[in-house]
Amino acid sequence: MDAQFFFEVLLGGLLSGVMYSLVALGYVLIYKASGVFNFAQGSMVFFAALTTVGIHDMGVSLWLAVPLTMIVMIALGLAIEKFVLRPLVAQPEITLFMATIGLAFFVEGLAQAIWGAAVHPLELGIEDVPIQSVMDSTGIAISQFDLVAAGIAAALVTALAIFFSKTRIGRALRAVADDHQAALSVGIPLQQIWGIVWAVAGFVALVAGLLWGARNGVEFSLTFLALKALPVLILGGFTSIPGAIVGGLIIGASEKLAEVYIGPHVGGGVEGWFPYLLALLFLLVRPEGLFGERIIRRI
Amino acid sequence: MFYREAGQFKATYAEDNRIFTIRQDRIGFALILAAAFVLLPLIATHYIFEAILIPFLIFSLAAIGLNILTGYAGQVSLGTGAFMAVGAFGAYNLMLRIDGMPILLAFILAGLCAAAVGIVFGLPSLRIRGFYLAASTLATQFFIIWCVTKIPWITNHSASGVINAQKIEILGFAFDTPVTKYIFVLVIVSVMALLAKNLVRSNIGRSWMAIRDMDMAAEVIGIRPMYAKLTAFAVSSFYCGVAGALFAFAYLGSVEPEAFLLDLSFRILFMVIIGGLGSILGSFFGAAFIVLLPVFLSISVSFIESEVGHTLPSGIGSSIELMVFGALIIFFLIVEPQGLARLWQIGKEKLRLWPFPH
Amino acid sequence: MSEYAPHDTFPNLLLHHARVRPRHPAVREKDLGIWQTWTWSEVAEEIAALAGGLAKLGFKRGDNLAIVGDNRPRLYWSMCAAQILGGVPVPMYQDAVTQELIFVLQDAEIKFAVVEDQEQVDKLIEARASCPLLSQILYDDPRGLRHYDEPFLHSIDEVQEAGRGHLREHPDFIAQEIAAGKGSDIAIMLYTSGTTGKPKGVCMTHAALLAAARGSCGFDRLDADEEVLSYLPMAWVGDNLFSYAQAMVAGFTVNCPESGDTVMTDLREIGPTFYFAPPRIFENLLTQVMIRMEDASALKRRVFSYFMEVARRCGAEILDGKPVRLADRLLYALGNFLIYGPLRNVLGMSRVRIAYTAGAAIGPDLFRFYRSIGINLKQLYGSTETCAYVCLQKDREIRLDTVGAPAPGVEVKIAANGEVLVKSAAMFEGYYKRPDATAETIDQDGYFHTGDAGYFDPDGQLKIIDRAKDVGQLANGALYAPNYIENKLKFFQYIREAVAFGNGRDQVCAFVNIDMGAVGNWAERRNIPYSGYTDLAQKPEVYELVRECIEQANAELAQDPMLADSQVRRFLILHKELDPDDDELTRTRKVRRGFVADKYRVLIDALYSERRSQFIETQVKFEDGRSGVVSAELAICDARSFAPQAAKQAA
Amino acid sequence: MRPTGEVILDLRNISLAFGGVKALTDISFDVREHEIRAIIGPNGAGKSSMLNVINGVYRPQQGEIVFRGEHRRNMNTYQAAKSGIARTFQNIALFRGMTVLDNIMTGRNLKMHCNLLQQALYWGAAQREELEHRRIVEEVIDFLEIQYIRKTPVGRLPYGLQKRVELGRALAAEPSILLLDEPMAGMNTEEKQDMCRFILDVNDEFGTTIVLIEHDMGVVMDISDRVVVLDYGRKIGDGAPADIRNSQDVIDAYLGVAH
Repeated sequence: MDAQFFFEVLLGGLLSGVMYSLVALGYVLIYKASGVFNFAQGSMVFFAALTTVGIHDMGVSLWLAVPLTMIVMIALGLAIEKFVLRPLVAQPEITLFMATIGLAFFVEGLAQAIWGAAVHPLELGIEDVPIQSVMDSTGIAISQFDLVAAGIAAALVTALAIFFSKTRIGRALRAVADDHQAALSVGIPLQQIWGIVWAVAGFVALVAGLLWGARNGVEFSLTFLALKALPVLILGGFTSIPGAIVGGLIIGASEKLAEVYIGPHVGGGVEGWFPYLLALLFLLVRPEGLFGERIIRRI
Repeated sequence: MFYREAGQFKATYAEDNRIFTIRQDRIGFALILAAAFVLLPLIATHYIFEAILIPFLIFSLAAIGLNILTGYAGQVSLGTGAFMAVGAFGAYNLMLRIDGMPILLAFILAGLCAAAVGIVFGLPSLRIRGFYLAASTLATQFFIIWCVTKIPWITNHSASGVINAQKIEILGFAFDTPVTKYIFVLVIVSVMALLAKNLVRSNIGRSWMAIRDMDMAAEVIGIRPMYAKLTAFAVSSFYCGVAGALFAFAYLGSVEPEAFLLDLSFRILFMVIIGGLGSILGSFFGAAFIVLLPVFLSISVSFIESEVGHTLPSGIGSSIELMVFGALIIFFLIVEPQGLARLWQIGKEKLRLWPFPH
Repeated sequence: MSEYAPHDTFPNLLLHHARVRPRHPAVREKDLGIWQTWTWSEVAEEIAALAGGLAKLGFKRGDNLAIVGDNRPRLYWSMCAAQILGGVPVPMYQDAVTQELIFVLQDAEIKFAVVEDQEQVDKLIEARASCPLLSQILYDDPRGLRHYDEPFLHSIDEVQEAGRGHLREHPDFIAQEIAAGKGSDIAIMLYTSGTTGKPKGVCMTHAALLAAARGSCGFDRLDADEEVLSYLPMAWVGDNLFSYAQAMVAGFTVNCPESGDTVMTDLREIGPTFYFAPPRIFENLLTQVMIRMEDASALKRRVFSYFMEVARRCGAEILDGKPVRLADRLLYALGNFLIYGPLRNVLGMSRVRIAYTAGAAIGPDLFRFYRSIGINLKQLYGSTETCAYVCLQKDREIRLDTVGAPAPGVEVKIAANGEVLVKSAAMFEGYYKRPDATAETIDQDGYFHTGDAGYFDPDGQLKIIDRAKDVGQLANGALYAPNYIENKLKFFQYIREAVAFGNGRDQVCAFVNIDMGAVGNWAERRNIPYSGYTDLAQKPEVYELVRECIEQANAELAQDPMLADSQVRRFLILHKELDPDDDELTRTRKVRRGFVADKYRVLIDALYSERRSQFIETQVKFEDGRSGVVSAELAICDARSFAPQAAKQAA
Repeated sequence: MRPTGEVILDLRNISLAFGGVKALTDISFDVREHEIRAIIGPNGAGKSSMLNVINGVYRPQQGEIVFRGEHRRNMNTYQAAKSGIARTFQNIALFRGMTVLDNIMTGRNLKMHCNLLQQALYWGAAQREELEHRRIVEEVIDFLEIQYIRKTPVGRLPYGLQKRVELGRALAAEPSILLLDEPMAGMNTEEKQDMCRFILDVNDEFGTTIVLIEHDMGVVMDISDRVVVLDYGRKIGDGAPADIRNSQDVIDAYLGVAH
């Protein structure tokens, strides 16, 4: 196991970690703005990817399919907010959590009902081929696709970070996240804000769907992405964007390393539960994650 | 309307403490038992036993288990499938490796194994709550299923991971026909449901509910959170374990680890939500609902197809089922967070107040 | 078991039941969440201990024992304990103020008193100033009495413990005392509510009470398995007959409710088989039913009114066993399953075999309503002096406007002035220390003058129309029976109380008290805003509503030739509810006609003048003892009257 | 009033802080057996924090607690409950998913000893135990005059009744010390009189020592034996109600003299 192979696995893990953090980002957005842990984010990614492919297959060019899907995703986001969240506004967190599980099933069913259940290849025009120049100099095979994906993810994250901290809507979002009633009392239009938040989450899902779909095909397993994002959120904390990024990277890297180094001794498949074990150990030490606020319970 | 409560006064605390304090309820329950033990075995067809009644009873048992943990003790868990797997493979190995092992003892021991696993994986609940706990139970789910698939000893070195559950035999009498299997499952589920009902209405049940409602106040009046939470995990896992064993022995016959994946945990969680959190009766309602829904859907889909003339695309059935499942979960959480059990209770209250308005 | 033990005194009957049915429940009381039960053998032991304790405290034969409080097992037991020692229990109204208690305590020379709780103890301590004889007070509920260290105050538990010690020393003490008692001893003394002057103590012997109880038990075939809820004041003769005397004769179970305000839920829990209540309670129940049904869903209301119509058509007839069309009988059976059965169940009367109403006249509609939904309600006429009943209605021969034929062993005749005279074995011995009053009411050949006016109708059933002394004549000589008119008005759910005037005048006028509950609900349904009783009473719409009721009553009066002239011509609605605390009603809510006439003289004059309204201001005593003033401008309104038809066949 | 015994709870130099916020600084006072000890002070003076220190919910940074002769750095909630300390909370901490009867029955849990299997079988030992404790709870219900809401879910009750049920749950544990955190807050005069009567009856009939946080000076003056006054986390007064009433510091604290 020479160093070069280690680096290659590490880099591969980090890059796939980027994909995880992209999905985790969708969760953080919804949780930050509405206090709802949206379990259905995974199936929204699947729905976005499937819709894009579906429209693309109907002969529409990719550049047109993406905006169209964007509109569909925004509509979906608004509908979810109106029919699911608004009636459940006063319910405890756990009820909302279970509602999003139901939502996940519904969106999956919807996606399959419209576009059928077959696996669809998605071609983004970016080859999944190691970059020649890097290969020659360091001998490490980094696929061009991963690099581009990481670039897009980084761009998206910085855009969101700016959006959250600097713009007026961003500040309103953070206010709503802290306390719905207080935000309402100062006149922040709660329903409108939630609409925006779900639309943005839809956009993030779309990007994640495209990238993820392009890499290993748009098919049902995408919905399990949500399960991959959970340990990321636990590590990074539910309410911080940087946390989602760092968490994603750690999980991505550790998962690949565990698979490569520990996997063979115990018959492989470690990838399934190792991230959880890592997150669990971390949780017992610091229950609110890397960047989350410390929870003080007053009686 | 049917209730004649006048004259049913309670002269001792024992009378006031019964599960059914009103005679009409007792009569109703007796009728249900008679129907289950006598009427159904006579008139139900093999299909109804195999496809509806037996799975309904087994899922009810698992739902009772999860209801004790999530409904009564307030600890969200997505690991039900894993605990059922422990029960199923535990019973299989016990029967396989210890000859002459009575089937019932095997089930109990398998249940205890599941309980032990439940306690171990319940330890995080002492420090974390809500989503975080749900996430840790997800870890349980993946980890245990991974163990079962990867450790050959558990599946007796079967290449495909599939095991064939032994025949159910007690004192020489084989339970192999649908009717006898149904009776076997019915007896086990009824007894365990009664034990669960006794648990939730005595001190331990109140301790669970106290921890669920306000754990700080519970701690202050002397309820030890660790004891309460771990007993909840233990009892819940015991019930899921036995349900898993029944799942393998009395329902599927041959079973593989893939039967106990996360999807099963979700199905049982749906049963508990739709049926009614914090209600033993709700668990039965939820199980019946989730078992009967696909049957009902397939009938209505085929009915629509016969009406419309041409058949819908093949995969449509399962995706419609998914959509209906998801929509129903959301519907119930909005309309009646306490599920079918609450609707049943309101209906009963209306009948007791008849003809006055509720 | 229709024949009953022939013993001559209540203590003997107590020993009889303790011997014959030792484990049969005799008394139950709802306490600490369940019905605590005492069997006949346990009750006998408790009573013996109490008797021993009382004797130890110096209670001698012939002493009177005052009993004040709600229906509590231990208060019933102290009655029997006193009777064992040859004493006379004197139950009093628990909601009487101290002044009213003092009169009875002095009149009956009370030395011993058994009371329920701190509230009654305080009243008696206050009364002791003017009742030097009162030397021992026993209390049942110790709550709040821990710091009372008065020497004369004892808890019943202590007295019973002392009694058990006494009995250990004198094992045959109880047997001797009971043997000393005989049928002719006075068993109980009840003070009449005194509509006419000061209350008088009615003395009843064991023999009289037992004769009455055996008569009524036999008449209705009551046996040891009956369940009775005793919630009416112990000082009322009805409670003593139904809950004490009949229980001693038949050996059935008496159930005491948890407290005054849980009577309705306790009624439903016990589901008595034998039930008795004054008409006021049946009225309130019916009003409650109607109000709650108005809130029900449209469908339920339609089903309810449809089957109520069926019941009105044939319910009473089916209950009386009269022939009814098969279609109706089937419909009624369906109605029984859908509406009447559940309704009886919700009212707690599913198991009622026999229900009596007594103490005042009951409206025909009210009477018919209960019979039509399958409750075997019967009317009872009697008074304290005749040990509660004179006439009884036989099953299947129930007429709505009569009180039934004279009971077995009771002779009834009508005096010249229409007054009803009664003679029976169950009659009272006389008024305590009031031979003059006794002579006034029992004439030489032993007939008791009831003070009520009435007449026998063709098939021998007695019809009571009014108090004898109130019966008067209009200016044109026609019969004027105020109570009869007032009862007709009170049978409407919206009118709670009515006072008629017309003796010696040319036309009849009336005061009306509206029923806050029913009229309030009626007003809310038509969203008529009102701030309180006085404001609601003066609303023109409410006057309109009362006028319609009065005109309907006038129409019925017009059909009875003897009473056609006394239709109500003018009326006003009083600005306050007539209240016993203001002395306008007796404890059992009967109008004190004389008092009301003086107090509201100005209103009566206004009625008989041409005035359209009249200002009035009256002193009012509020619940917490403070007194204030209520005043209003009362409108006066005319009511249509009808030409007297020929003697139309009564409905 | 029952004569007060010797000191059973002695709090010495207790200091408590959350991060930078100093809740209590160097507070010492004692509580005698059978006494009604009132703790008063303006809002935010640290009264509730003091109560939470006594029954182990908060762990003070400095100071010592001497309870029945045992010297401890801090109490833990389970030990406190086991050794007879029961309490009510400022904003009601009832179990909303249960009826009044079940809520009060939870107060009996330390006295119920059947194991899991016995409770599952329920027949025999567990049932006997359940009925025996039900009877004791019924006496508490009778004492607090809440028989008519025995089977109502707690969530549906008005504020005043919920306070009474919470007192019932504490009494069901038959405590030797009862900590009451503003039992009469938000009550009308009639409800206040009832609550005072209950507190006095408990103290008088069962000899329970009562530590009472209360704002209503009338109540404090009427029913308490001794009063501790806290202000900004410091003790500024300790003694009989009469001398507390006219001590200048207390008046300043309440009337808000600048610090």
